[in-house]
Amino acid sequence: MAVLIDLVLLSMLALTALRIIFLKDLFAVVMLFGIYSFLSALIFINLDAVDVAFTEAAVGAGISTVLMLSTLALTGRKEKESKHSSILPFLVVTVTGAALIYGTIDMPPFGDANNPIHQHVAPRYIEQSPVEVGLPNMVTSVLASYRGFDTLGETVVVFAAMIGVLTLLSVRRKEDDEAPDSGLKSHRVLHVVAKIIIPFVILFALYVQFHGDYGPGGGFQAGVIAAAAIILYALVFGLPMALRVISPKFLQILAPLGVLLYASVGIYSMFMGGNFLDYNKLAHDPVHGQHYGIIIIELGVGITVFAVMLSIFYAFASQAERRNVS
Amino acid sequence: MIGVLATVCIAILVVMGLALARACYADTVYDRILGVNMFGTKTVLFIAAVGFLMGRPDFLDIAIVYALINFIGMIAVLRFFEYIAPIE
Amino acid sequence: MFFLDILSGVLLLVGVFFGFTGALGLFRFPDFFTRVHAASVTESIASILILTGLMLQTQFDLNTAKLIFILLFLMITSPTASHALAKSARHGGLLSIPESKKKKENS
Amino acid sequence: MSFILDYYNYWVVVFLMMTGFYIVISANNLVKKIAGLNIFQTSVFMLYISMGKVTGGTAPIVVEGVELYSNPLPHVLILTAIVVGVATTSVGLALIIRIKRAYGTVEENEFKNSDDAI
Repeated sequence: MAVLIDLVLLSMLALTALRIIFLKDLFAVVMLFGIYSFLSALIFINLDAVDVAFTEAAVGAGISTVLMLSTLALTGRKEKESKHSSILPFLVVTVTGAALIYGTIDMPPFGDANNPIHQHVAPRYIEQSPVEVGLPNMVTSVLASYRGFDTLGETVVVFAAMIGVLTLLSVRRKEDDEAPDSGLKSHRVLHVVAKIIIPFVILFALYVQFHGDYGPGGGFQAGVIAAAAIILYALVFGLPMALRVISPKFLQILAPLGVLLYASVGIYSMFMGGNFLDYNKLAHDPVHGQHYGIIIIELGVGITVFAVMLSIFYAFASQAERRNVS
Repeated sequence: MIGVLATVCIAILVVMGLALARACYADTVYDRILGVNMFGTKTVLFIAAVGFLMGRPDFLDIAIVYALINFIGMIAVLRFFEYIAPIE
Repeated sequence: MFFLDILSGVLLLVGVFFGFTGALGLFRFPDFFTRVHAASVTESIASILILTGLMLQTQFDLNTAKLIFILLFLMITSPTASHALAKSARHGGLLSIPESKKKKENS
Repeated sequence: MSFILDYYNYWVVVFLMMTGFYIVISANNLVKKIAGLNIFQTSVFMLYISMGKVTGGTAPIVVEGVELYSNPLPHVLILTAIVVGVATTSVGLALIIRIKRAYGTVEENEFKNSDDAI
């Protein structure tokens, strides 16, 4: 049954990707790309990667689509006909694909429990992490504890991306506030519904943040969902309203704060006589120490991701609105 | 009961396929958005059903995220569609 | 328990049937507004039936609560989305079939 | 038959990867290139996750009475990669907006021409 579902989903995915090649309407490309992300998240669920599916659904389908749409609002909707022939790219792709398929034949069979990948560190994680770290969700244990240093690096990369976007695009300035803002003003029903569901979305983000130790979820996903709530607010009520609720200045303070919170746990554990990010030293009982460490660094990740995603959205959306005004 | 659940999952997959076909080959933009929206809703139902089929129904959180992102994506499409000049 | 299983099976199958008719409606109906109608109405009833059917399969614990939450969420957002879409289409100048006929006659 | 079942997942991943690759090298429009890049990226994610799957296993969240779990390590790598991926995508899109402002177009051959004119 799992194989059948897998096959159907994979073929839908292949068809969507093929259709994207031939569409000239970029608006349709972005929408099919959203479907593509949804489908790949479904495949991740089917391959037991629930945490990954969670992230892909929230980030890939949600934030990417919104960002691409706001870029399209500035760059136009139609792709121009290419004058180049498509034979050379097709040849390159076919040759590369054939080489890669030839390479897969040497790979160990799909899903075999004796594959080399399952022999090295994975058994340690699977058998020992519930004892050593004391959390049922192994992905969270590995992410936050065993590979905590790596995750710190990823958080810094996300933070760096925010700096990159903000140097390229400026967020709407105060004097532009007078500009008429259309928003979705005529949609009265939408206003009421958005007001009802936004608090629940934020509540759900908090649930994902703090329940991530026991089920799918964690800082990355929670940050994105909380940002999505504010993005929904900005979409329905217009960007100036959202800027009044959470100002870009505040976000620019919040983003480094999360990274610093993460790093300070590492520094603190060094003061307590352990290595960098050695949570065992945070409390008398090592397992309790692990719990404290993971909760704090997940909070740091959540804060950073929330701030970064939201400021990136602000930067893009204010570009789109400014162009609309002029 | 597994049989019924399997039937339900496959039927929802078929519906998703139809919605995907609508989204891929649509006459107007609005038809496309309609197809995408229907695809998203059916995905939520599919995740819920497949969790019970696989015997681990504790992943319903993902279905909630899907429902949420589907709605936000829809609003974003409508919002930015105002800015994008339609091609005719 | 046996009775609940049968009830849940019936609910699931009927729900899927409605979902399927809605998907067919996407192709069979003549213009956009009728298609929105087909999609949104069947979507609501299919979600209600399928999610209720799944609720009867749970042990009435946290999963049931999550299913209720999903159901409430879909009941609020999916008609809203359809409404907003139809309204946007209206603003965008899309005409229903009788209207476009009338316009042709006038011109 | 078992040969196909053992490898079909990887083959579809390669197909998707090549689709993304084709869009990146053949598309003229930069936004479409970014979409192609994202398709490529997602197919790499799928390759990692496919390798972590164990047949008959279940999601790596401990429940009573289950012994066989899928490998959690690829999940961790890909989870962070997705978030970083969207962050880099946003930088790319921001660059595209600046290119549009500087050259007035996002079609590759058009701004190449205007570059040559200078």
